[in-house]
Amino acid sequence: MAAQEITYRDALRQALDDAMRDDETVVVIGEEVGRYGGAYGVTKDLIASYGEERLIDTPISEPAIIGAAVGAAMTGLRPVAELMYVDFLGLVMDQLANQAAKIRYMFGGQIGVPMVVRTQGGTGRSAGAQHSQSLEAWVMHTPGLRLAMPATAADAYHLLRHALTLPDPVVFIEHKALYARKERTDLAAPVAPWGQATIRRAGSDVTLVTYSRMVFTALEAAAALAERGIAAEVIDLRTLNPLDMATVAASVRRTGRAVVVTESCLTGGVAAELAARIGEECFDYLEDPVIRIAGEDVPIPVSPALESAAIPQPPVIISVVQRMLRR
Amino acid sequence: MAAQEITYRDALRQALDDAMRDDETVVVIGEEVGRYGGAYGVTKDLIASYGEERLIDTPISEPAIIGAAVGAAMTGLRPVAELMYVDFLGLVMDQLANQAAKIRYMFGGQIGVPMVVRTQGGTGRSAGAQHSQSLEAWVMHTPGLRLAMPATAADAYHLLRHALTLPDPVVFIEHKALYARKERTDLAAPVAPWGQATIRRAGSDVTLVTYSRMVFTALEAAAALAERGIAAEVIDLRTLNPLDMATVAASVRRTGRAVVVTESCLTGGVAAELAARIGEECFDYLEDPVIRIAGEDVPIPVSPALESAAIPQPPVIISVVQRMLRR
Amino acid sequence: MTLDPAKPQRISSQPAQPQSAQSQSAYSPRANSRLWEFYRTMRRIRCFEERVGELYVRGLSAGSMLHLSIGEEAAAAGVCAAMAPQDSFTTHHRGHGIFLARGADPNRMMAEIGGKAAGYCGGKGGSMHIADMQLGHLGANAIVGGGIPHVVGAGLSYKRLKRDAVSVAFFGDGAMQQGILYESLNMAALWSLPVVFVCVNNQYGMGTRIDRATAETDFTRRAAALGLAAAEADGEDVEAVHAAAAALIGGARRHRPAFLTVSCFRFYGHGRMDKSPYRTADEEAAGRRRDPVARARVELIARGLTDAAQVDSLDAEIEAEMNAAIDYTAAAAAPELAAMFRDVFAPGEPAPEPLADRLDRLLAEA
Amino acid sequence: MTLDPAKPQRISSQPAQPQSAQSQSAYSPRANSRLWEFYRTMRRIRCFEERVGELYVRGLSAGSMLHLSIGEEAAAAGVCAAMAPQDSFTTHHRGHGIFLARGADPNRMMAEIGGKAAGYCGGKGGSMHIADMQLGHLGANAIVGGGIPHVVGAGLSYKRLKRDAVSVAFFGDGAMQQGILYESLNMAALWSLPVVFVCVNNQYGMGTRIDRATAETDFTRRAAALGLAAAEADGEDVEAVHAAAAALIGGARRHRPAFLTVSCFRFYGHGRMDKSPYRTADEEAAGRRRDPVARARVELIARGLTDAAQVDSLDAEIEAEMNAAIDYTAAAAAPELAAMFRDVFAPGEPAPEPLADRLDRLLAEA
Ligand SMILES: Cc1ncc(C[n+]2csc(CCOP(=O)(O)OP(=O)(O)O)c2C)c(N)n1
Ligand SMILES: Cc1ncc(C[n+]2csc(CCOP(=O)(O)OP(=O)(O)O)c2C)c(N)n1
Ligand SMILES: [Mg+2]
Ligand SMILES: [Mg+2]
Repeated sequence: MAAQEITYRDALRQALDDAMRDDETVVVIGEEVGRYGGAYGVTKDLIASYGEERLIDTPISEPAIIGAAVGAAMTGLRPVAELMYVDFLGLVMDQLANQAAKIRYMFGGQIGVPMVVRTQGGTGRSAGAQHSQSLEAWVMHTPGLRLAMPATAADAYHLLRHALTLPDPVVFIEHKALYARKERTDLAAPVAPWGQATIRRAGSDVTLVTYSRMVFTALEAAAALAERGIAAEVIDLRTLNPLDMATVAASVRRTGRAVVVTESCLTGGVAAELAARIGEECFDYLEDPVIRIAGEDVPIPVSPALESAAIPQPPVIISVVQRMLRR
Repeated sequence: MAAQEITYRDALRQALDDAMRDDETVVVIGEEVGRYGGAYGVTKDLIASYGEERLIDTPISEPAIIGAAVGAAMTGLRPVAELMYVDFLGLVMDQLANQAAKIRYMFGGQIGVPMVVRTQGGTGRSAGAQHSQSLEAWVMHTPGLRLAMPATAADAYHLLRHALTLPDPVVFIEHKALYARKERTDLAAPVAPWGQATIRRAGSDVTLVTYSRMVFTALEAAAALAERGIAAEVIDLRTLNPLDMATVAASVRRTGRAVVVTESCLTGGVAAELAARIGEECFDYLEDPVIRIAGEDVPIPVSPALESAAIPQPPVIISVVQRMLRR
Repeated sequence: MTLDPAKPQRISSQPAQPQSAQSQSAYSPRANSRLWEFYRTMRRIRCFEERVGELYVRGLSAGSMLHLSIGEEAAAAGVCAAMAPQDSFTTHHRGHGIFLARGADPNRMMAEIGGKAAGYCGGKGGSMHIADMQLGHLGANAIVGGGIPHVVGAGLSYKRLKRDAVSVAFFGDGAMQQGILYESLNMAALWSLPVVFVCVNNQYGMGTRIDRATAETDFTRRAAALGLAAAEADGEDVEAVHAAAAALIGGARRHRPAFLTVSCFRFYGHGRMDKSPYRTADEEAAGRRRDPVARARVELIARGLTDAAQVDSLDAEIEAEMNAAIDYTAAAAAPELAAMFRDVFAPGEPAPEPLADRLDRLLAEA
Repeated sequence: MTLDPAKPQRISSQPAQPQSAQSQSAYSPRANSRLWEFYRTMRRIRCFEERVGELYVRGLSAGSMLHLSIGEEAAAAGVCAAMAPQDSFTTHHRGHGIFLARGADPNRMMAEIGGKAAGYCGGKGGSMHIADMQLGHLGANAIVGGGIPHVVGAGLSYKRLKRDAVSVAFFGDGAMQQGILYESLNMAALWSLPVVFVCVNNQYGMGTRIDRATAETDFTRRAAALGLAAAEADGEDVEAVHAAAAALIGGARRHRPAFLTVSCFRFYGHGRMDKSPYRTADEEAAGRRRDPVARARVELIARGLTDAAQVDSLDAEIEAEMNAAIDYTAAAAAPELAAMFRDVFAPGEPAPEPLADRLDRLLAEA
């Protein structure tokens, strides 16, 4: 298969399509996943190929959707539960964190819960405080859950395909502002394996560590920095569990400087974990403190002007790096 | 009032009693808070003084309990909602994080939600994976929520009293293993103000930063270290929002070394935020990387032997500090 | 009208109670019917929502999450007319009409939908988070079912503080499948709270017709099984809705919690982008024939309460008012950037440190 | 017996269906009644739970969170006897009896309750998290209502994979007020799943009697209002429970989801520390008179199915078995420390790094 233009949305759809074709036990369950084709169109038309038995439209009952997926995963199916917005995690953390994540452990390894929760988060559509959050930190703090946050269409495809082979529950967080993003790629070409970070741009002056949509924000900043003669390395983590600290630490040891960029609000976010680990593992190599550039510690305001000001934009990254390097 | 022996449980009870006496709008709502007196006995006998109208026993409906408290707080009451175990946050994060925390902001400052969610967490009773967690990180990552985690009986009293005067929602996490802990104290004597950390033991070689039950674990380690000639300073944060970084940073700048100790599991926990901030704010003063000693990244096993091995104990702190200081 | 929880009532059409007219308009054709007032409320909602659609097309709305209540005007007008000034309410994400029926200022509503500083929430809430404490609006909600338990809390307050107020939760048929509804219904019944739950059953939750969301579409049985008074009203007939609401709200004021489901039809898509491909043109046409605004107009004239010219004149007045709201919104200023850091906590309380300040601090030190 | 969701049935006592006896004991007094088998199951549960109490007193239990099902034996025995080997189930925190009725090994159960490596979950689960995939036990749960939706998922699997199995959720009356129950009931009805919901109504959720948790204590109406077959059975009468369960599980196997509530009484406190000060001695005495084990014994003898000596002999045999379980537990080894890091993820998958390893790594580098 040759390279072709494909959107993040279509790559996800392709992954579901291929997985459902290859594995009869894969079912998709969630609100509007069937006839409607998904609130963001990811499951569009799949119902035509796989029917209502495998694209299961549900009532608006998030806790029971995740709970049903848990039960289905324990009894022979491999459910992909779609949570329409990551903001609805607040409704399902019990089923996710107390049930799905702990069942293998509590039951002494008797059984696993091979399910994927697909959801999407982030800002970009003025969707307001209850539909724009980045809540991956809650998931990352739950032992027993895997966590993937793809930035590119190729990763969207491959990480989802891999997630659908894993023996344990995976939370798969897409970004609403990426669905329409196009990329020229050959989905048949391999990407880095699950659990391994990718260096999206090489550089020797500073390491920008990020994931999901902020990869592109960081790349934009890196391009601007390059014009000013500063070589920033951009690392896309791709999965937060497993977390590939080896790649990050190797880079920071080379560059001596690290900036962590996340869209989620600062305090208690994933940026803290990354900064803490870099601090622990690269202490003797750091020229400057690890700087976190994250969302403001506020709910996301609906006003478009405030919304985009609430999350990191390229200029702040550029400015931080310039100030760190004193040029 | 002279100093007297008082348990953490009774100090909390006294705070509720005094607040209810002083403020007619304070009501306690939750499972078994009335006739039963609270699953851990904190509200024992209060119903005799304040009646069923103010000690409101509820059905087992956590989401609606927190949701009702939100509505009550918006209309003139000051509810104290008891969530029997912090593990049940998974059921109520929507009402807590999407509603209580965001209402003032989303509504442009028109109204606040002056409520307190009292709950308890932690290990120590072999209560198993779904009744032993430390989930403060989820709360800390939610803009709009205050977060208190008292270690001592005196703080239990004063922080709860203060929480019951605040205009915004407070999550107040007690520790199940502390309820029976006795302390000689005069509840009328002032403690440090809300939002300010307290140095529980002064020392110049290393700063141990912690809160809740781990304060005592750290103090035990500090005492043992003292016998070995090492002076560890122990900081009890008391509240995580507000977070008193000034006290922490001042200490770490003096000692040059920081160890963060939390019972909650490592990855994505509060220890990461503290380590990241110390790294940012004390970079030039640090002799060693900030080391996090936290719970294992596993669900809490029920076996008593495994349970206590899953969370930090004094020996690991002692060993880390000794290795840091190379003595 | 007595309501027995064990026997849910269906109220399809009842004559309106003679009451003093409360029309705020210059036109008051008959003093002994509220239909004119109801019509005016409904027409204003219809017109406002059409203008919201225009706002979106003109790129003046904050985002695309706009849920119009066209077709549901009778639920809003009928229930709100039965509420007292001291009562409060919460709404779902499709709550513009309800708030207008309660007396909202269209300018400030439209400005909020446009994310402007002059909006009800200073532009930080938007369409799905409009609220106004003055009018007892405890808040719209973007979480299906999210606002339902808040009225239980309000009911607790009113009961304990001995206030003569009722709190009303509005939500859609989709929320009938959210667990928190049952918990809330149960608490209200258990504690005999002054609370009414109103389901605006527009037959659809996004692309899912109710019969694909539940096997049992008679919602009154669920509420009755939990011990509430329960009734269903025909959302094409604003007087029927009002009569049912008045009875239930009256009961709730005497601490008899209640549930009302209003059957209507969502005329357009779920949101502005949704062209409803999941339903047939026939179904849509039939649904749109259940038009409470058109029916009220016909009734008004048929009963001789007014004539076509007067109605047209009122319509034109409303049209002008709503057009002005668009202009108001277009001209209004965006919130200043500093507003972002306000209202996370109360004024005077420790506030979050802005990223820029923090970076300045850290990089100055470094 | 046909069950109409619109008319919930009360089944107080029905003659047991003649069936081939399946007693695993040496004693089979009558081949045409299952009462002897039911008695044996119930007696084993009663005795096991008494021994669990002893385990606690002797300091051999892992923690104090032990919820005994004494008084509820008929629900466990009656329902489990109506399940087929390929069926599955989840239980609440008071699930020892149910699992024993399903055929659990008392040694491995007791060892799990003691947090020992020989327990069903290697000592990592404990009393509230016993599970066994071999016997279709999808897990006990410490979250009230937490295991209920899992049977919906199991039902989905069975339907899709065309397996002839039913999944049964057991939970308490307290869970009747948890929202997730309604969501689960609705899904089961909507999708016609092979699922049965069994409420073990022991009248109390901790210190709260059901009439203080809900205004409407006839739970069958709730399930019926969502479209399920619904029945109530008398938990003093194991044959009545079995008859109702057999009918409902049979229906579920033909994709008619169902709800059964079994009325019984929690003889002792909520947990081992609870002395039930919130209820009177009279109420407790009356409740304990509703003893399904005692009643079955009387019935067995009265009907001439056996005699007192045979029953006593069976009791003694059971007593010895359960005493042995304590000895087994006392002698069993605690899990090795390394077990802590296993089973967070599947074998061979990246596992969490133990704190000690991480510290060694970091401090070696520093
Ligand atoms: C908890 C939650 N789940 C899902 C959604 C996405 N969503 C928004 S509106 C809607 C449909 C709601 O249907 P209904 O309650 O009938 O209200 P309507 O839109 O018809 O007015 C859905 C699924 C949401 N906002 N919140
Ligand atoms: C979600 C949740 N809320 C509260 C508790 C605490 N709790 C444990 S058992 C129980 C009572 C449950 O009553 P019921 O469902 O009737 O079961 P029973 O104990 O009577 O068997 C409560 C409140 C819990 N474990 N989980
Ligand atoms: Mg609807
Ligand atoms: Mg009970």
